[in-house]
Amino acid sequence: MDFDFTEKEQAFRAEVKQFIADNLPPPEQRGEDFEKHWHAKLIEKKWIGFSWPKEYGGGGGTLIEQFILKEEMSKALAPDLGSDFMGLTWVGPALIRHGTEEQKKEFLPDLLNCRSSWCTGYSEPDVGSDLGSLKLRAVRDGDDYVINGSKIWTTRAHVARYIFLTVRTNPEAQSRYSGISVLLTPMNTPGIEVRPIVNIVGQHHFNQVFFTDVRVPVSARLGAEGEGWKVVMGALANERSGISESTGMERHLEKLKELARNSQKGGKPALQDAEVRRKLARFETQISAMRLNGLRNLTKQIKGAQPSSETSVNKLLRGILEIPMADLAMSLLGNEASGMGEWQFDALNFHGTVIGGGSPNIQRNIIAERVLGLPKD
Amino acid sequence: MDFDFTEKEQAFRAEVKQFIADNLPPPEQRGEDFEKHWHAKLIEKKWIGFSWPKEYGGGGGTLIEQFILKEEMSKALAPDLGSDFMGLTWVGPALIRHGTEEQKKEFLPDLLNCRSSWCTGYSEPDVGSDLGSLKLRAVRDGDDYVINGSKIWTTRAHVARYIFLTVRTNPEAQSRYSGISVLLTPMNTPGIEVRPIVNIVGQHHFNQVFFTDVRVPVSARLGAEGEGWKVVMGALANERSGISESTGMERHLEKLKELARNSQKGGKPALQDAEVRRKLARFETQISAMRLNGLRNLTKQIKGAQPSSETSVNKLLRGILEIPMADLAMSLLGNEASGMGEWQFDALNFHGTVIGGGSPNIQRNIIAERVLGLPKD
Amino acid sequence: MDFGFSEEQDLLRAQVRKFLEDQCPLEQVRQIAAGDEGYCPRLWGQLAELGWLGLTLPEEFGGLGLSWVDLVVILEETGRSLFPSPLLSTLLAATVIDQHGTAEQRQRWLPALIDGSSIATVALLDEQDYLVPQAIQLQGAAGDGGYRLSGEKRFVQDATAADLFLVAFRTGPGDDDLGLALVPRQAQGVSVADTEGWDRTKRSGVLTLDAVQVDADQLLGAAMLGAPAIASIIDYGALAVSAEAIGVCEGILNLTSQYALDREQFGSPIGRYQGVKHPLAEIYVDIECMKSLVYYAAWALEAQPDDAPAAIAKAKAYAAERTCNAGVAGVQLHGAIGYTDEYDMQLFMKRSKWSRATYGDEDFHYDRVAGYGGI
Amino acid sequence: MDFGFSEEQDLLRAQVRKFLEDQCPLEQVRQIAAGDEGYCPRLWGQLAELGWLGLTLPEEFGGLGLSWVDLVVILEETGRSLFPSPLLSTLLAATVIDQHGTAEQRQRWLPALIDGSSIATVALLDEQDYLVPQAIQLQGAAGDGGYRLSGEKRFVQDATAADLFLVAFRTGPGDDDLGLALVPRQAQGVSVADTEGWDRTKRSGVLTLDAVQVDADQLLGAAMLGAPAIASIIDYGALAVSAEAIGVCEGILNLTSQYALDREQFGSPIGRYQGVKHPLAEIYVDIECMKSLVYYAAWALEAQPDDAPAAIAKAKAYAAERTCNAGVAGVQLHGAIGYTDEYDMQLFMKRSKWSRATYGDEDFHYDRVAGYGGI
Repeated sequence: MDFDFTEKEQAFRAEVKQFIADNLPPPEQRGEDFEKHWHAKLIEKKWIGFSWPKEYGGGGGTLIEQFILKEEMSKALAPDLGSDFMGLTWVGPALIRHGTEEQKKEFLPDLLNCRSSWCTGYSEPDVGSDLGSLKLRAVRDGDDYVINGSKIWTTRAHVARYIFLTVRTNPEAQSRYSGISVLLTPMNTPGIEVRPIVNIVGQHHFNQVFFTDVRVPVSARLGAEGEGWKVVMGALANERSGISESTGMERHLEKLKELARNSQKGGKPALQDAEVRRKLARFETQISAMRLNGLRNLTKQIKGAQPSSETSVNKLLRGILEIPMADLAMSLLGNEASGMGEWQFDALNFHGTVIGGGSPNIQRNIIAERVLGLPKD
Repeated sequence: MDFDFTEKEQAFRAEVKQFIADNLPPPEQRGEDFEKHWHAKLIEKKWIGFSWPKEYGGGGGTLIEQFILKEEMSKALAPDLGSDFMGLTWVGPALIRHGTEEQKKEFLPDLLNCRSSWCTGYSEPDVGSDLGSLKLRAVRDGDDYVINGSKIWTTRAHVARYIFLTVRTNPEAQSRYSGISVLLTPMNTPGIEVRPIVNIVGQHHFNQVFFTDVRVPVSARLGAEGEGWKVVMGALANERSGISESTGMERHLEKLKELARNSQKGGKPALQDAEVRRKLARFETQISAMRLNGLRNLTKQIKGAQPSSETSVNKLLRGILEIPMADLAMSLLGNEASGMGEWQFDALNFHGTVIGGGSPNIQRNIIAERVLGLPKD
Repeated sequence: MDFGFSEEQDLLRAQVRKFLEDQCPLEQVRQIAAGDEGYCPRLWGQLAELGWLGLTLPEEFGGLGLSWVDLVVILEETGRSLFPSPLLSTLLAATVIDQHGTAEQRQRWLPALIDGSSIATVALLDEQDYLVPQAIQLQGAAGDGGYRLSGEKRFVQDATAADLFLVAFRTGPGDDDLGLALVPRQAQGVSVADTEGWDRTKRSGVLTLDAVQVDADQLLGAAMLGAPAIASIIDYGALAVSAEAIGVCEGILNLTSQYALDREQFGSPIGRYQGVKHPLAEIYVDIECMKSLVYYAAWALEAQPDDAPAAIAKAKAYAAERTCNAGVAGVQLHGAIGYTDEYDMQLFMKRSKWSRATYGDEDFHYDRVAGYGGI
Repeated sequence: MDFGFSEEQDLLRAQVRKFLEDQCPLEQVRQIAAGDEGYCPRLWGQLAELGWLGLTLPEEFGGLGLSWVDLVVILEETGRSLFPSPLLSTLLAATVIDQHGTAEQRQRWLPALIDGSSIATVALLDEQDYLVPQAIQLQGAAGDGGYRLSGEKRFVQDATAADLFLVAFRTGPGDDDLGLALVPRQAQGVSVADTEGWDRTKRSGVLTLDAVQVDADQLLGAAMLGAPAIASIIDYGALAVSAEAIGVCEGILNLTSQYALDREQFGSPIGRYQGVKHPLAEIYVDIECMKSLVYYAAWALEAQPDDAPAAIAKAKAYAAERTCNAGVAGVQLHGAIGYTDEYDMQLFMKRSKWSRATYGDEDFHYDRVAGYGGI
């Protein structure tokens, strides 16, 4: 057991810190063009797709270096590494594993150069986020698939150029998880219609996407027909430690402490209130545990273990933490809690992020069934 | 809406208070013979079975008067009203509703005069406390039933003279709840064997009771054959307001406040700790709600409504409250929490009382299914 | 001892519920919430005609002379339907005028508040967001036989709808130096701004006073009323919000139970899962407790005034904490659809957060309960 | 960066688990718990032979010279098996002697503690049950070239088993006036009484000192060590209890998951209900977090001493709160059988309460975390 970093890793951390010091203004000073310039510099450093193999234009970084990069960026309140989160997280790794040479050539450079814009089509109406139940039908017709049905909760479908689309190509397959395929589909294909869904805070991220006789060439299929489940599950193997769950929470806790320092409770400084203090201490402890959980998982991955349900632990912790953290903020705000500030926004918006990766109850089911071996309900 | 009591009720409360002042020494001064003398006086006042009809030897008190009596007794830390809690709570009301004249004559006077000693046989191994699943078989053979099987968690079976025994007389009945009968069975009947079960705090209250070819005459059956479900459910109609749940908790809270007043936390008086204060205030609020819930239910009963799942609310609240109350006590005790005092005893023992009336999860199921109409799992 | 509603009260409830279901279903609530005014003057007029604006006020001014228990019945229903209107603000202001006003002041304002031609609200808090009379800072400078008020009042409910403000101010540091001024919207130096909040069915704003002259006859009760009178306004407000919160929780429970019955997964309704069932059972238990605590507090307000502050603190503490919890659980149990604007759950969730904060959250009131309970 | 155990550590774990499963299954635990001694001298001798009593102590005294991370491996397993022995007390005392003792003191005591011939424990708290050095009250009066100690030490772990006590005392009001005396059981004026507790697999007692003479060579380190040294003992203790608590939770999870699979209701295992599944999933999550926090704290103790107190406070706060919760949930999920003496669940539940209280509960440690975290 050793939490120290190698000299090479320490040098890399220093490099990242220096880069940030040289290039990243504080959030309030970031102008309109900032992200464009910032991304150009990241592209130059090959820090977008940093852990992807060099042969595909990636940075060839190790998992630990990737962790260091993300940790420092998060601490500095930097924007995401790259402009196409969905594409970089899901599509790129899947392409590297399962793509044909043509597909790789077509899509990977754009991903790494911030010129792509992907959405992912998993959830469907009435079946929720369980991939095994997906119904969107793709019927082979000559060199095309013809797609009919609908996807829902499709984030950014209204601005994306492509959709990483999961379809059912064989409804008679033996298991619910076979018979699924992935099609890399341009959003401007005729027959695709997008209905916006506005969320609780008035933002338009989600959409429902309707497919009516949409024709996609067979060459757009990623991986073998009927092997879509494997393609999707493998896609995230690169980042399964759950570390990303904790870095965001660390930032969040710092803000919450700052709020507490500047708040009153019962006419006295809030930090004199034993309950407020212990709540903050409990959050800090839980978030420390999340960070360490992530590092333990990372170690397992480096040692070659296939990550399985580990991320569910940190996902569940985040789901359990976000609401009470926002809740403490609201209580520190007093009457202002009814206003429209950053914290009030979070207090509503967390409902979405909590659901995003599967609700806490879904994570509990995953742990109980896959780790503890309890029967399905 | 009116929380005031009538003059007659106020006079009755004064009478109870005076009686207590005259006859009830504080707990530490109660000698060995105390309960015997105390019960003799209660018998004289007809305060045992106080709300039972006068024609059966009861006190003929109203529900409100019964509430007043119980409330004052609880406040004064008096023992139970009567020596045979099970008999008075379950058996007496069921006898009054369903008993033959012979059965009433045989059993009611003893109940009211503290000469009885009943246990109740509901739970069985492997089927839990769901009466609909009971298996203990009673086969008609001439003028007898022949009983084979076993009951478990039978409180006081090792000292009781009779058991209020639920048996399955018709295994082919259409519904799981028909085909059940109640037999008033002497514990000294040949073929009954009692195995003690020691609980977590080393006490022997529970037993498993085995029945091997036990013969009980048909005349011992309470109510019609196959109508045992109705007999059992009706038995508690007299006391369904859930008030008894709250009076005990009120006493408990007073003790907890006293402990907090005399405790330190972090080197300072515990009552200066905002979290301790709010925890106590939350308990006080929840217990006030329990008391008022009980009074609302009582009002409904007085107005003639059949009580149904109302008690589940207070039962669930008690289940939710007892553990954190004991937990706060343990935290106030610091290192002493590992010792063997009254609070440490409670902290363990609550696990039993929580399970006693059906675990919190069972109460939640009852409310969700019977009140909210959600489907069974 | 009778802890139940009378037949008349049951009838009143049925009448209010029918009125709101017919006249202001949730589509209508959304429309009003999207508008500038924050309420519907037509419906407001109907409330007045039905007598509800004067429910608890004396008959001599056009009121019905009923009790706070009756008022609770109405508020449960306005909560349940998320009815957007300055009802709560006006009722509070009218109650305070009725209790503390001089004969002239009552005659001047109560009939107008009861017949709906005037809308009033209370302006308590200024700089410090701490809900005790002692935190009120706005100074009244004696002058011209009255006072001159300058400063800002925050968190004024229905500020933009009101044409009369009861403005709390002080003339010195003591508890006796607190008074309430009757300040009309059109008085010189008064300006009002809406504060945007997430729950647009409940409006709040900032009242700015720029050397506003308050004459002697505008001083409520013609005297500095002192801290206890101000504290009682907070109690009224806390009780009223708690009563509405019961309805809010009922709305959440109804919507979510129905969803749990309708929505199927693997061929059966999700309501069969204990992960869904148990939180719903807990919301039900909370509603029962909130009812008990609120009804008793409303009764105590008139019949056992000594016990009322503690009873109200308990009611609001419980309502604040558990209504907020019900809102969170309601959204979570709905999954993604609960997080959309188009589905109604979000309206209730936003209201649940408003209900928590307004007139004191659970920590504020539990601290009071601790004090009253000798803790 | 390597947050995992080495192969050697994995082997050590397997060895310890096998030893405890073979030599001290729960029936044996019950027997030892029912006895007067509170431990089994035969097994104690075996621990010594296996080298575990000297795991972290220097090789020159017969120890293995390993780290606290290795020790955590052993403690997880003794927790998992509820192994009753004075291991924790002796290890703590030996660690303190090794760190602060003079060459003579280390030579005098460490070999005996490592070969099992001697059992030691630390006696910190007296009147005030507040786990900070400043709360230590026992006065040492200077005399005869040493000190004379009189008073009572409470909550002394394994008091009746020990033949050597490290007694904390003070000679003045300052943080520097604190020292530790090496007091043998057989010294004049020493008496020991067992304190009965619910968890008889963990013993505690009262040590009474009646004018006990402590010579200069019995003063640990031949100096008043001061508050930081005492505070570090509390940290060692908190870390050791947290490490055992991981095992306790694992025991609870194993027992209860198995019950959930075995026990059927309406024809299927109760483990399919979310009401059972979800609390078990949460215990699993807690175990993962406890492992992360404890392993890191154990590593930091030697590699990042500045960070160790905060890391230990987090580990113990989490362990105290969530182990207790696991015990409660474990019993509840078992229903009535969990409440019986004959079923093993109660043993784990009682230990969970001990684990919470011993060396500081969650409130105590969260207060520390707040301080370290700039809160």
